[in-house]
Amino acid sequence: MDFFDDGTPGWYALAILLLPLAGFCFNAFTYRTEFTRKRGHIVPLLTIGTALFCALSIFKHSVIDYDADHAGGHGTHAAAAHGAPADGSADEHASGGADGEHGAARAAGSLADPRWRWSSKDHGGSYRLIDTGALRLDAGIAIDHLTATMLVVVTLVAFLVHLYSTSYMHGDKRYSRFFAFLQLFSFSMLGLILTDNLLLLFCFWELVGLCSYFLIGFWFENEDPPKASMKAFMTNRFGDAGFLVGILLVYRMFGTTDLSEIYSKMQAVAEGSAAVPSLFGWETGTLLTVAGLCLFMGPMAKSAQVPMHIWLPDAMAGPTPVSALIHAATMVAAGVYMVGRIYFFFTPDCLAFIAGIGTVTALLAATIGLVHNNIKKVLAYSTCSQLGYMMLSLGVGGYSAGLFHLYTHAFFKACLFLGAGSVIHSVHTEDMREMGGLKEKMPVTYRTMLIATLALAGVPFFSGAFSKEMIVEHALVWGFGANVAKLLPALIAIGGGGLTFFYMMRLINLTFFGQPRDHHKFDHAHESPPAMTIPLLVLAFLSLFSVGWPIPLFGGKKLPELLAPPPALASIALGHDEHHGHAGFALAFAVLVISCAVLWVGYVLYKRTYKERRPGPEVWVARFGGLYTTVTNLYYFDEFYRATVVRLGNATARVLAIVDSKVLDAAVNGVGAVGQLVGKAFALFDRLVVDGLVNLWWHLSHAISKKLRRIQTGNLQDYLAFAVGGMALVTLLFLFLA
Amino acid sequence: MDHLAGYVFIGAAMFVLGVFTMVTRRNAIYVLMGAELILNAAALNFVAFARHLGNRLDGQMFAIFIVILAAAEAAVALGIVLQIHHHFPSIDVSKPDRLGD
Amino acid sequence: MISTIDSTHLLTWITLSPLLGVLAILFTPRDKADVIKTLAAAFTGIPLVLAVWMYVKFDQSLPGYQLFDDFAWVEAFNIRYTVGVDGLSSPLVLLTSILMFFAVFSSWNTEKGVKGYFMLLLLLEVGVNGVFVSLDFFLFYVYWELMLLPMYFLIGIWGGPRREYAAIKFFLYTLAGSVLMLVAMIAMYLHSGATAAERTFSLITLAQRGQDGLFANGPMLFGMEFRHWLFLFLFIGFAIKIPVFPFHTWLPDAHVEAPTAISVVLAGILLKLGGYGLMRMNMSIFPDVMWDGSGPTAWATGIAFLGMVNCVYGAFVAMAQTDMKKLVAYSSVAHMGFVLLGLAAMNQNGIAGANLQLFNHGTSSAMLFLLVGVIYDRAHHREIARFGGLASHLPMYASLAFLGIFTSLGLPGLAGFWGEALSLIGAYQHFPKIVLASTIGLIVTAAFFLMMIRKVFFGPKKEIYAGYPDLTLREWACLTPFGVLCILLGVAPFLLSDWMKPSIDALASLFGVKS
Amino acid sequence: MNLKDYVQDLSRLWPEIILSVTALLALVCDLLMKGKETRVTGWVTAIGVLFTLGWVCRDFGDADGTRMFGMMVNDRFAMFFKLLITSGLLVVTLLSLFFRGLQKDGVGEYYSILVIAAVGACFMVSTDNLLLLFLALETLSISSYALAGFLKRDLRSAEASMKYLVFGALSSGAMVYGFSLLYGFAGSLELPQIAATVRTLLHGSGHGLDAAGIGCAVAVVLSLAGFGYKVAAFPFHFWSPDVYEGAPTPVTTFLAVVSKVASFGMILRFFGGIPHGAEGSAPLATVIAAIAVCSMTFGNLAAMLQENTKRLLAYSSIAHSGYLLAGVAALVAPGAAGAVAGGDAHGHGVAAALSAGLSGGQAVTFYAAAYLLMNLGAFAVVIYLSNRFGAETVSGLAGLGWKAPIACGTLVLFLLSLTGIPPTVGFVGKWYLLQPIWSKGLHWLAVALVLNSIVSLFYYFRLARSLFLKGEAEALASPRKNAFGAEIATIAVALAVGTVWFGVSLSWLADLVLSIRI
Repeated sequence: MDFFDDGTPGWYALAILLLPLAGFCFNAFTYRTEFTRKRGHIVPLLTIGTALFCALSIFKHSVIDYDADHAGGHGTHAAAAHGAPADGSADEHASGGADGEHGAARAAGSLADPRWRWSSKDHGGSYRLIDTGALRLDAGIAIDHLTATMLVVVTLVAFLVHLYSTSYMHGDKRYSRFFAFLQLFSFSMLGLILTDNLLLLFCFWELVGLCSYFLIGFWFENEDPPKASMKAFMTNRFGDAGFLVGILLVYRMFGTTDLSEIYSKMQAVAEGSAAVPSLFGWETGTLLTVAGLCLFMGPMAKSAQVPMHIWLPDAMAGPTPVSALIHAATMVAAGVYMVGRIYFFFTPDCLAFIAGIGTVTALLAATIGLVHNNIKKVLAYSTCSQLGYMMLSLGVGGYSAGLFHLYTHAFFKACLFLGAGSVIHSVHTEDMREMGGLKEKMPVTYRTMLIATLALAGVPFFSGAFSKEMIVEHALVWGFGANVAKLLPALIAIGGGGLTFFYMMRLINLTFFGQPRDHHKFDHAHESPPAMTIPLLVLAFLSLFSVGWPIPLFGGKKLPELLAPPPALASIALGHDEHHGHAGFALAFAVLVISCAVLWVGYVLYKRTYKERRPGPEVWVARFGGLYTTVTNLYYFDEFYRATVVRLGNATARVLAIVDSKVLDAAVNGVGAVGQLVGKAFALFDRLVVDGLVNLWWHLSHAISKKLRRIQTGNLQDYLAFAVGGMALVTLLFLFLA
Repeated sequence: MDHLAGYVFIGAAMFVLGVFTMVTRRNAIYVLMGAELILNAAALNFVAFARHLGNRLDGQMFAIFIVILAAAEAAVALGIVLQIHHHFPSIDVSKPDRLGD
Repeated sequence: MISTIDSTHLLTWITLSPLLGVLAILFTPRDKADVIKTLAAAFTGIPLVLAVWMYVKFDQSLPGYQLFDDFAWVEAFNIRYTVGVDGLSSPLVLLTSILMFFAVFSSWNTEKGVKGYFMLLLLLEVGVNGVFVSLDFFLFYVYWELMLLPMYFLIGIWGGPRREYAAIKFFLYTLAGSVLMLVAMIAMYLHSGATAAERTFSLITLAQRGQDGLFANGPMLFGMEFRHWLFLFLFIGFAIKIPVFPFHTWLPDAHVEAPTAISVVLAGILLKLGGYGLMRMNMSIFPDVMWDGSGPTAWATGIAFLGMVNCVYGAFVAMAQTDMKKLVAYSSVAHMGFVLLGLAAMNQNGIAGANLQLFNHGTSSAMLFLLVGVIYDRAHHREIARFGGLASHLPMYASLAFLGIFTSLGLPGLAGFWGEALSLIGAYQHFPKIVLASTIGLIVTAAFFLMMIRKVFFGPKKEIYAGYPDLTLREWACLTPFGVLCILLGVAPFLLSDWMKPSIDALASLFGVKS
Repeated sequence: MNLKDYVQDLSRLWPEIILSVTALLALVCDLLMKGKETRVTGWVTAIGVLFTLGWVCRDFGDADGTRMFGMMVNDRFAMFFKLLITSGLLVVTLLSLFFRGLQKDGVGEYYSILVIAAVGACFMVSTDNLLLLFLALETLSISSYALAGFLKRDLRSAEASMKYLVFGALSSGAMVYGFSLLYGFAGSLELPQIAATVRTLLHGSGHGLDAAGIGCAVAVVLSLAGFGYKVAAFPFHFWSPDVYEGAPTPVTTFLAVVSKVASFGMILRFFGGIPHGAEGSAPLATVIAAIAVCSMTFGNLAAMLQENTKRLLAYSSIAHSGYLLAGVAALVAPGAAGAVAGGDAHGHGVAAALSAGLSGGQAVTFYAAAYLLMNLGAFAVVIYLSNRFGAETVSGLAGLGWKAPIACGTLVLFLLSLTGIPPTVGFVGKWYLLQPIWSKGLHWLAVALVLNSIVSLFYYFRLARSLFLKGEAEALASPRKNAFGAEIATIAVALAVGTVWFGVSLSWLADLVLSIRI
């Protein structure tokens, strides 16, 4: 088979996938040895480093070289990429005629995906997991530009986080286990990226959730992490249930879960040469929308979109490197990645929903970020907000913009988290009110975090600016000419920039500027060791000299241009094939100006509040007390869940009743309580009714038995009388019958 | 002519009286007499039917054997009644009720 | 019909060799406990080795039964000793042999009535394996009932405080099911031919004649069709074993009171008999009751509905439990709901899912019960609320527990996922709404398991548990194989599904699925 | 009939003759021993019974259905029941030998009465004449009255025998009155003719009964009362719990097993002539089925709370009478034997019916054999436990399983068999019974029967629970010396082997039962 031939990404992809797994196994099986206990980071570092190398090779092979060779345009690539059909040497696990089908489908229509794509199945490289006859699950690897870029981002951040952790987690009693889980996470995340099958994607999806669960709960002796981890898993389980139902719908419609097969089937639907089997009597459009919405439930939970964002801030109970890797750069972005991966599948209605959710998330999370005092939680809400931006972008058709923001965000947010980790490591607190004045003591941390902050806020010439402006452009193009509501995403995207700048500068201010507010902690503060600062520097560099620059490496193109969207098959199938106009230079310039203005407003507000204190933050708080309380209480999401699920009947009254109560336990505990309640009710039912029936029967027969025994009086003449009576009765019965 | 109906009627009456005696009388001797009545009702029937069917021997034989068996039964019964009288100084059949639920 | 007789009588040996063990132990003096235990291990080891050999010998490409052994038993009634396996039964034979072998090891600490205990355990293995290999209804029934008595005593003598109640409850429930099965068996036998010579108990022939519509023209009885009565009686018999709501209440009692090894056998194997019976009897002999030629009938829908109720109800009730073992027991109820869902789907995915679920639940629930047993041996209680921080005290134990729990809650990549996913995928074809409702069960299942993890394994250390030793070698040896199976069958489910596929295709083809 | 024929016929009566001689020998032996050394008498009896048993086995194949003395039939049916009676008698004799209560002097005539009762039983199953049937039945009954009251010093024994006697007098009186009416209707004492008359008069074709029909129905019901009393069927069972409890346990065993089995032989003789081809009597079948269901339900429910083991087994035997009567109902019900009711898809005809399956009579015959085995076994262990531990109540059995595992283990097996769980003969019996019941269309009866077997599990396994589920420490009773534990246990084990053997090795039994035409 040519899977392992030179010049294909096969080997590399496999290495990327399996090396972290091997690292996990090594650490898991040797955890008792002295080496692993003390030097548990060595093997993981090696594997993830190699994976990074492989990812870069694939990136070079697939993106840089390819694009250099095919600078002519997108449309003609497909045939070339698939020019070499699989030869007959495919082993028994190969998907027999599938590639022929693909080829035909691709050549046939104009709806073919014009993007570069490498599928291991075309080269006989697949692993048949299961084959029931109706469902054949071949695990294969599919790489396109999206994937290749994502691989680099994930392996790079993962590598840096591994490196950072050697210092951050130093001395922890479960040191080697931490690395084991990091490795398992890397494996799952990379699998999620590489797989070409929706069901397998779901599998890895759950696996990353599992790793997240264990890593959030890593310090399970403490009170919060177990609760937070359970909350995270359960919230995601809700989303995953929807995801699974979506997969069931997709399978029912297309009879497959293979992404490329789904693509070609959708193609046929778009061309009108095939129909979707109906369900519940719905039309194709409704069915596709419902399926899309179900599928989107997964990303909604995983990417912490309102209203399923509640788990992410709590997840900060995990070690900070974990927050950086999983809850900022990679796993939470998996939702965005997944939406990008099946982008062709979403109908316009579905996309509008995604945009709406993204918008709400972007705004709500940003406002909470304004008031929170926990450094990690501010960053967590910021992550939420940025993920909202990405969803918004995807929803409004900004495919490349959204994914591009994913990449840039991964770097600067990881940098921020690692920087926060560095601060926490140094002052042993997460409360920003106990920090301050650390600028001098921690120069590297301060500088790198500042760069990342500027990138996050979207200050021009930092990476975030590129992606954010593209998002705003797309949102504007989407909203223009339609009703005002459709303009909201654009407005909020713009306004959100100001908010972002404000809360990030507040974070920097509280942490690094001013006078130290806790001298004891301040005195012990120190700059972190190189193992922690080097990742910071690398990530800051990437935030600064972003991939957003048109650099020669990409044949003179910007990265986002390589991430061309697939044809919107669902829209085409529904006859909505409307091409949004492309943002022109003028628009781009206008957006730039407006954004700068908003940023400036944000900066001025920040400066007036915190630098010049006219008025100071206290005044603002006093002035907008109600609003402030609402926001500090995180918009009462947790309470809302508790209230709605706990007391369905008088939900409103309950919400009002707890307005003044402090932040309570997690929503999942609320759900848990309901579950417990229902469970208890059921258990009661079990005991009273189901068992009761049995026991009733038992008691009844006992009672009858007791009664029956009475006729056995012991008195002979009673017996005789009964017998004679019996005779009479039998005679009567006889005569009655005859 | 034969008077079958009459015999059968008398037999039936004896049977019913016998049963009634057995069920209601407490004295063991009366009870046993009730049993005799029942047996004799059957014997009467047999003889009557035998005659009705043409002076058949089998029915008459049956009647004779019933009488013989009644005697045997009475012998055993009296023995048992004596025992009862020994244990419970009475021949009231409803007295012994140690056994029973 | 029966093409070739297996000259080695492999299945007969697998089934009956524990009987030799029973005899051997019978003649061992009561006070030689170690000898008795070794004998028990040896005589459960023999079927295990033979079952592995069966796995090797079994031709996975053939749809029908294989490895026949057959001779006349009662010629007057055409009762035959016919055994044979296909892709549905042979994995379960292997599972039984594995579980039984480890059940002996996990009960190594038994001190009370050792002799009786291991004799009954071996007798139980005869019954279970016998049911799986029987191809004659009469033989099937005999083996089916043979399991009752050992189980009654194993729970009743060696069980927990309420063991007497649990034992008789188990016995009564199962007997109630099986007497109805007996009636159905006799009715089917009498209906299977006009003369005594034509009548048969052969499951192969009955299935053949049933599929040809033999039972479709029976009389109406009390306003319901003959075949529906038969189907109902058989279904109740198997439903009690599975157990299906509302026949499930024997299960938590039996599981909680039974000693660890017996809980393992109960959950790991005995529940499987119900699902297996549904396939072998109800679906194979009465396909037309569940499938009307174009779609599922009300009966199939009813079964799917019961499956959904099992999933949701079982999960919710599990959530309310405070006893670890009871929680695991109710989780079994929830899990077996997927088997029903998959079977009601009557297509390749559904049946494959159900069968995978049968096997995988066998390993994962066995593992969970073993794990509960391990901690019970140390703490002498199973109250979830009283534990905490065990992950710090017993790291090895905790790791294996996590593996078992996550397998059980259907985490992808571990064995439990495939059964659930395929059952749902299969059932979705016919019963989308019911499947939607069952996803609630998925969520709640995760909730109660995580709650258990949080309360038992996480949290601050508790001093009372500080002195507990981690897994002993014996416990480790008992648990690891199941852990390996959980992972192996998670990443390579084809090992099982390929084995079953021809038989599943054959079964699905009765319901309009072309393979 | 000349002398030669007489001698010829007598030669077919060897079992009865040998039994009678044994009874005489037992009396003589007792006289010789001057009332001491009762056990010698017992052993003499046992040898005589064993000899009879051998003779029955020897002659089994020769039974060709010839009539003897114009009153008896020498067929396999009779032989089979004689086999059951004599083997049952043998076990009862041995149990009597080892029973503590009979270990005293002056009980020598016990054995001869026992054997005479068995002689009556043998005649009862082989006659087809009402007169002889009546005589045989009374021989059995009167002997049984004497046996029940045999422990003269025991108050309960006396009470038992009195109740038995008075109840028996009423019932057999009613029966013989019914016989007289039947004689009047049929004009004959021959059972086949009587059966034919009953079939004609009780056709149950839906037009109601004429005057003769009503009379016949009354006659049949009165006869049923007698039979019902003999087999302790509801509502004629009242004597049985009290008598079973009060009588010496071996006598209880005899009454519950041998006497009952023989009575079912008689019932089969009586009703066996009613079905003819596909004809039968539906109302009669329903009446018998009703009695059957009442018996089994009553027996099982009443047994649930019993403390006394013998009483518990008494109620159990009432229930088993119900099961057996269900088979009788299947026998007299119209419809081709073995055919599926209403299932005409395969063209059942009379020819098919003849070759088709098991009849109700055969099923009852087999179940009687099964009943004999398992109930003898159960009583043997009850005697064992009372002998060795003085335990006669359910709670008194607590923990004894650990002290006497073998005997108690066999008891569990017998209980399993009584419940009807494979691999025991009791299961095969139930399965035999259900076949004709179902094929004659009495589906409700079949379901009632199996549901009843679930109820029976309750109380059977109360015994098992007491024996084994209670700890050894809970055993209050300590073993006595000289309790003949080993001897009785050997008997129990032998019966247990039989219970399992006939539960597994079915082929031989199936062929044997199918070769009996009833």
